[in-house]
Amino acid sequence: MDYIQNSPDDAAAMLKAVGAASVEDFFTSIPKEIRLNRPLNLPPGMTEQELLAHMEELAARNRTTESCTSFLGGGAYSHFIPSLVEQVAGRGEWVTSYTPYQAEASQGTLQSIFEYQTMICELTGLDVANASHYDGSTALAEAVAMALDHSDRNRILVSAAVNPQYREVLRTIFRQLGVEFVELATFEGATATSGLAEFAATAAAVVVQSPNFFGVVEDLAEISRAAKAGGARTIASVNPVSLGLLEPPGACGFDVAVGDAQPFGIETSYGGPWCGFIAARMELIRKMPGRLVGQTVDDKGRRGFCLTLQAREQHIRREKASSNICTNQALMALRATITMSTLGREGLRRMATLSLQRAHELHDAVTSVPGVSRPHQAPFFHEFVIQTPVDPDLLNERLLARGILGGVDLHQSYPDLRNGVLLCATERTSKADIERFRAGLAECLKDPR
Amino acid sequence: MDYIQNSPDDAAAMLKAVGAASVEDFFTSIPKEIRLNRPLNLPPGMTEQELLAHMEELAARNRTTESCTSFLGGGAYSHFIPSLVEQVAGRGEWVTSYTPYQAEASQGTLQSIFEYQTMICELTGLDVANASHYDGSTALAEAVAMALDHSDRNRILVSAAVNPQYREVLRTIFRQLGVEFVELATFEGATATSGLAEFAATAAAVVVQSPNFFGVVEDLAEISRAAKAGGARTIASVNPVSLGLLEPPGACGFDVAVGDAQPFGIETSYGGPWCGFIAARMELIRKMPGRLVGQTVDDKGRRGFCLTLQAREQHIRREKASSNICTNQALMALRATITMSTLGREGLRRMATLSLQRAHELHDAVTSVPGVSRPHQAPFFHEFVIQTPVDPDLLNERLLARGILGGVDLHQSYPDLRNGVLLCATERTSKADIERFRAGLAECLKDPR
Amino acid sequence: MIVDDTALIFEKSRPGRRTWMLPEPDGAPAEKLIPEKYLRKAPPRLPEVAELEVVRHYVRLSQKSFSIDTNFYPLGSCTMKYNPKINEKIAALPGFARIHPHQPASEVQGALQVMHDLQGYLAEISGMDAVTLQPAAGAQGELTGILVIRAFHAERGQGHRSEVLIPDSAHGTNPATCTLAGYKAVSVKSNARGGVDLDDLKKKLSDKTAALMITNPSTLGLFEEEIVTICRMLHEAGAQVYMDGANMNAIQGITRPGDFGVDVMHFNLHKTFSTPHGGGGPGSGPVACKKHLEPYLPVPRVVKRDDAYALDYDRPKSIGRVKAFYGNFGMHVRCYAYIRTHGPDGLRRNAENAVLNANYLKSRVAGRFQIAYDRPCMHEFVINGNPLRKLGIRTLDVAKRLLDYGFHPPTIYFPLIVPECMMIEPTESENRETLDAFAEALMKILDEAKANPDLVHHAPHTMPVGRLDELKAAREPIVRYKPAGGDDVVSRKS
Amino acid sequence: MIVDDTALIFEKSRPGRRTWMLPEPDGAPAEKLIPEKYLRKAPPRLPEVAELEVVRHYVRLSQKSFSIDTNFYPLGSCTMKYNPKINEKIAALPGFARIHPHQPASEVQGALQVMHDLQGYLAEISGMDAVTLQPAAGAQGELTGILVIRAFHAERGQGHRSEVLIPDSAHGTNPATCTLAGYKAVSVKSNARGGVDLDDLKKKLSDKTAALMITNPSTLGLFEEEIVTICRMLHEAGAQVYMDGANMNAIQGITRPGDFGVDVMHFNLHKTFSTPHGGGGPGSGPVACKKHLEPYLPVPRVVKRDDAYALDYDRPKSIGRVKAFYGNFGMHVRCYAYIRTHGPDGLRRNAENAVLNANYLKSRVAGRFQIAYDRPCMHEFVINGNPLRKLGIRTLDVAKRLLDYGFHPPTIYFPLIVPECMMIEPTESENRETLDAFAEALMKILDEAKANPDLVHHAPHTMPVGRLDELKAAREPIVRYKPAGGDDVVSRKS
Ligand SMILES: Cc1ncc(COP(=O)(O)O)c(C=O)c1O
Ligand SMILES: Cc1ncc(COP(=O)(O)O)c(C=O)c1O
Repeated sequence: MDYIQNSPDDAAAMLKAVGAASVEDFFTSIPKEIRLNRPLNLPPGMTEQELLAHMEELAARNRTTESCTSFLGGGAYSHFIPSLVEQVAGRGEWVTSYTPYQAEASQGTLQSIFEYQTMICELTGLDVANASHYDGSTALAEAVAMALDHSDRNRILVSAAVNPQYREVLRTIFRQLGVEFVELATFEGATATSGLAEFAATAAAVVVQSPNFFGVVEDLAEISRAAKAGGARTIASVNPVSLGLLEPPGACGFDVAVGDAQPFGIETSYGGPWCGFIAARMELIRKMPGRLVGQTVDDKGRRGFCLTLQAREQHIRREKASSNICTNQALMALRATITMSTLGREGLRRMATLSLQRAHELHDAVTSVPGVSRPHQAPFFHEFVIQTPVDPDLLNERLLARGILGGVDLHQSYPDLRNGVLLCATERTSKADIERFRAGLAECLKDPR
Repeated sequence: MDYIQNSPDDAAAMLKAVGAASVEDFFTSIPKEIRLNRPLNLPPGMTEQELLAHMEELAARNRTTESCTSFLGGGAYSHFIPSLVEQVAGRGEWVTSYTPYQAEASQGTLQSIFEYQTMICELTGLDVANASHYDGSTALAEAVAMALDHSDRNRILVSAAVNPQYREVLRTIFRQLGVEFVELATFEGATATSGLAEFAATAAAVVVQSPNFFGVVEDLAEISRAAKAGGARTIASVNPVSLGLLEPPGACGFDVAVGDAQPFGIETSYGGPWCGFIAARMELIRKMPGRLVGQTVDDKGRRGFCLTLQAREQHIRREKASSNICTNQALMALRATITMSTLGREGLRRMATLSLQRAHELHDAVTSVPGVSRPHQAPFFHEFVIQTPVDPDLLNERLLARGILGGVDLHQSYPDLRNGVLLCATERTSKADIERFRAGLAECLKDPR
Repeated sequence: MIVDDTALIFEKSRPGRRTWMLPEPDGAPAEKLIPEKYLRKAPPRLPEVAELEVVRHYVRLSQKSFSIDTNFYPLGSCTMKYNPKINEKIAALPGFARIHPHQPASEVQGALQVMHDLQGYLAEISGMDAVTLQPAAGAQGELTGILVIRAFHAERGQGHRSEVLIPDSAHGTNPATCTLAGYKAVSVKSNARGGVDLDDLKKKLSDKTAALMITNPSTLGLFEEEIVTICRMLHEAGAQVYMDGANMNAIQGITRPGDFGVDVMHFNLHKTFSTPHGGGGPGSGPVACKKHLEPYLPVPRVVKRDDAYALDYDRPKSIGRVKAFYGNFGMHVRCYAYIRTHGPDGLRRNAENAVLNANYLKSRVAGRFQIAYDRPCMHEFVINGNPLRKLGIRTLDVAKRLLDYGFHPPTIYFPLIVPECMMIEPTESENRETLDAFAEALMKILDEAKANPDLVHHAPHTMPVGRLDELKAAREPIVRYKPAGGDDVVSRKS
Repeated sequence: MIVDDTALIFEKSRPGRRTWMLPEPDGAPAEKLIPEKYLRKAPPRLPEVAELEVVRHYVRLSQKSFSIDTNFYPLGSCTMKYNPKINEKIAALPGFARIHPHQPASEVQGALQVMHDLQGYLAEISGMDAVTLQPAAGAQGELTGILVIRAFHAERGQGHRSEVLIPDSAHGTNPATCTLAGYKAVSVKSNARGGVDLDDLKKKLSDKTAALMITNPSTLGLFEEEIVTICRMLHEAGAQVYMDGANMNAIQGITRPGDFGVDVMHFNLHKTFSTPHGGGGPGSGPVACKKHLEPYLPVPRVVKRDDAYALDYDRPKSIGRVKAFYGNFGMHVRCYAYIRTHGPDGLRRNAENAVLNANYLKSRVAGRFQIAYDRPCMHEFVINGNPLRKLGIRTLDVAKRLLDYGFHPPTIYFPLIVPECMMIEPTESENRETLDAFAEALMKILDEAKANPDLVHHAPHTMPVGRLDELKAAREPIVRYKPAGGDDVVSRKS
């Protein structure tokens, strides 16, 4: 099967028009000896009816978070998605266009990105946001690159409570450039700030996450003060939903905020595609990676939008560019934009508050179960860590048998948190879910092996 | 909850602008004594999140035809729906517009209907088709009204093999007008044609269905000859998928063809909304009910489309109109149009042929089961009747226990066909489905009580 | 765009182009299964196009239509309100979309519950006792209701009643319905306030009267102040009162037809309850009636028995089916969802805000346009366009010029009793700025009519086509595409 | 339309307007759960609008963008082919969309199977031994591949290799990637035929060379005739060959990078395999490599063990993660579906028809435009726009004027080595009539340049806006909306 429009007759007529005997004539520049002289070894093609059946069968081999009660978070969040998002963002014009290089024919895309940039600025309390990045982890790496670019220091302080996967990405991306990452310890689940100022005096940037990987709300203002005292840039990785309630990094003095807009209308989709965001103070605008949309006027003085400051980007700067990003995650940014528009101020407040409340109710329910303990006492948003006497793998298996997807197993990333599990609740978590979990957990913990 | 845009502040400002103290001022024409002085007794409102959960719960209380193996037909058919249909026909411009009264601002809708009308003409072999009707049953009633309008006879001959529900609708709609319906008997499942010519000499129209309710292909050419000999109009209710293979009513000499385009991209949706169609010879164009789209030119001579011959319709003719239809089923016609465009000639041939083949394979499998007999020998399309020693209700219950939705129970409509069941197959029926049914049926028939 | 793409899908067809939806049939050839004489000689000339062509064709076409999603659409009497996207999603859930109408009731309890409960909600909203969801649209609801009245009279030996009275402001479906139901439609005059002229009513009312068919609020956007009296008069004459409920949006939660004397009525779910209009349909036209008419409602009825929902066919007095199966179920689902999300308060707010928006808009334009009936309106109001003639323009010109401003025009030339009528219904889901912009456009057009009449006469100027020649379309009807040079008569005379 | 609706969603915001998505929080107030000092002083100024406003705003905006669904979009190097609607439907199935990346492998076997099998298909198509799906786009694939090469050299004591050679026709991501990977990008000249200048290559090749990064077919739309020799030269010098696979659409099923000497490459699923471009993304940039490089691929790897699919983290030599989780999974699903529906024959036909369409279009315009390299092209060809200057116009003018004809312009001013370049890639999914119409528009613009140069200089004339002042945008950057009069600096300096 294929989606080729021309029929064999069309092709014949076109070949004739070109004066070619067959398509082979066009491939003469490919030496004979490297031609593939057999069909690719792939399964035979399928019609749409067959394909759909096959894919539905594969999809059915996955257990959806809807078909059970899930308390998974740890960087991917199941929030309510307004129905209009799919229908409006799914329109062909959005889905099948590319980067708005020809601004006059892409005002729709450009204006929507301009709105997205504004919303990210509003959430983070910063001045400029780019048009999107791959995801939160790579956005963080770009933020670090911005800081390094701005500094002659080569050390980055990273809180141990930053998402472990994000930290892995930093290591991968900066290892060969000789960047040194130093881990900041935590106390009661929050990044320890004592001595930070001195430490920061040798660092290009301080990187924290808030709410951090343990769900704990960091004292961004305090961290910022200390970092600034040491002359280091400050970078916060943030959960955008939490910014409906929490003081934004910009207001706390941070230079750069990054994160993933996935919670806004983007399916968890086994980890992607999502929507990394990067926002910064105005003075860093020329260090921003990726597309930026700016406002301008047309030849009649009417407002219009176009890609701007492209001199930052790889297609102009080439080897001097500080980022190599080209394709970003625009459609996901659109989903986030439409979701934020739909929620509006009141809706975001509700989403953030309900997530906060359910998580605390979950906390109270869970900690009432004998055997459950809490390693951290710092305030948290919608995630928190518990420890139990049972190995998380085993615990999750037992919960699964009860239709419950338990929390994220922390034993790999935080072996010190023995049998640590990260639990999450959102506005989609019901009180009944919480009770089901409490009861299930109690049963699962009866037998500690 | 509501979808009101204005805020209470907006409303206050507007009231002020109008000079009203409150909205009560606008309702003074409603006498106090008939005001409802309590809230409506309805369940309280729900936010979108709550509503979705509630509706998903209700939906889950229905067993879908996909979650089991279904052999149900009898006027509603589960065919393959190309994926693009939903996405393209679901666009807001199509969904949220109304009848294209202002042609210049509705060329999209109008052109799509013009294309639909053309496709219906192509399928039926007739000259003119309207923009859609409620469903197949009401389309048939309109066809009868057209024939009555054209004749001074008051009798309509209707084959006993016309969908029983359609015949019930005819009775409801014409009873008070003194129209007499006479049933034409069947032989081997096909409408008996002997003596039809004499009979037809007293009738305004002869109404048959092909493939008829037993799935049997009628000899339309022969019926047409006989009816014409008697001076009666001929009306055929047809399954549009079958017209990918079967000689169309127009080519067989029929005056009017009606049916339901539901098999083309329209979900069975518990019986509606679907898409009735009506096609006729050109001479009947001024008797056609409902909207008709015609081609014309604009003030610069460019082709354009508009509603036409509106003098036929109720909003102009009022009590002299022969139909009262206003709102039709345009969006469903659009789905059918896009589906027919997507299938194209080759796709329709495949759909029709596969349905035919699977039905005959099902026939062969089923009739191999001891106890199963066939009342009819005439050729059939994708449905056929079987009889078994078991009461259909009981049989279906047993089949259901095996995940099978058996056929349509005929005992109400055709008590003579003792324990008769109508089975259907389409291109969605797999060979495995057929074997599962055969095996299941054999088990269910073991115990004849 | 310079290259306007107006080709029909048929004109884009090329032999051999195709999509790949279904596998090649692998069973016995059709000739083996069906006698040759029944087989088609030539295939229907469906287009031969690839998938991208289909998508591009219909996506581009879609962009050529105004819609609520893209434009203010104050089409009077049609209640073009916001159609919630969630309802589209819900109706497409497999549990609602992929169920077969012949499935046993036990397997579709969710569907039956939706229908059953919706019947109850509509009964409560209308103050009636029983509801059928079967009619596919308002007009079919009308026929159903009038047939019910007919059956009622027939059973009570009142078969001689042969006339239905209809105010002259009524929608065309009302008189057309009466004829279909075998009744004579008798027109009743409106009075100067836009209400029913009681004297004329008295004159027309007789023992031949089967019913009054009244639209309330009326198509003039007015609530019938004498409705209680009118209903009493009809009942005293042994007749029934049918209400066309097209305009329920204005009064839901505020007053109930059942409480002011109506015996039977229809709803338009595609108006009051926002099921989308779909470019012309589908709609849904449930009928609600008082207890004495219930026995005559179409079968099957959706009932609840011992906690299970069922279809009841055992109604010997029923008029019978008006449609195959159970109505436009997909619309019932959307309506159910709409009512559930609103609750009693939301529905009432809808009425209040629809009426507020209409009165606000009316007051915005009242200075420059002649309001046909200058008193507080309900959900819509009508303009008498006669004075426009002095400016050398007509209502049609205003309508066409509005398109250039990005607004769908109001309903025009209806109701018939108001000359050059414009019937404007903003609905509750539009905001103040939109109403202001629309009012300004209307007034600007008056200025244009003076300053540059041609601009208005030849409008629209910014649509994909200019003003269309509707006369030509009717005089030389071309109602289907015929391939150039091709054999264009497919049907043959026998 | 006269009233052009260009307001931002923020400008449509009014205090108190809202939607009703979530219930009122009913638990403890936030102040009780979070210390006051952490709570926001003022809420983020998201818009306050009702649902219809959101829908209308974004639906209307959407209509202001060209797309494959609405327009021919021959953007060179981007492979703007038809994006099958079924793949959107499939990716949205709850079984693919509503799964959480922390779910245990046992609960997502279907997802892992899709990824595992897709890895295999891509390996077969490229002639490589191993594939990672983790990179989110082509550029990230490049970085991944170059880091893999770096790790390989490092392990073999070749850490001194510090340069990557890159032909001068390369995409900007190539040199940018090298810098990020800690390498020096060294440019290699192209020869007169558009291929790599072997003499220059020899000159630049040394024991400092870590790799050659070559795009084949190149951004000039040409297959590198000397690719076998080139790869041999690199290998003999101890270096690796990285291939930018952006242009795989031309050669899938025809020749395989692994068979002509490439060690590691990336795919752009959003090009060759039609995952939609989404207005700029998301994409997906899997990396395929030969056996000797496999140990260095990012973790986790998707593997199959005893009939079960699993994530393997135990790869001690791995460069580590390049992204959280496993890549843009939703794109993997679409790509998998695309490959499965095509099968081997379909993919090959794609290549053949993409190349046929490009050569046909090239021949249609060759008489009037200067084709930069006049030999059979692959999936795209480039025009040297220098001669346009004689007509007083530039490539930019042609591009803008094409918009008026309803065509998205080609890629312009890239590759850099062709002056005033236009890079035209029609893809296999466009038909002949479209190619003809596009060719005619191009030629007509040349005529217009003579007859009416202003028309071309000031194009476009039919878009929602006229030609935009991009200079102004860069000089006075306004990159976010600020409410008029409002407190426009949200962030405070500490
Ligand atoms: C007042 C009135 N009555 C009846 C109808 C007919 O309803 P439907 O179009 O649903 O058949 C309409 C429709 O426009 C109407 O406005
Ligand atoms: C030749 C070439 N290489 C690399 C890239 C970068 O790929 P991506 O945009 O997916 O990051 C592109 C994208 O346009 C390209 O055309």
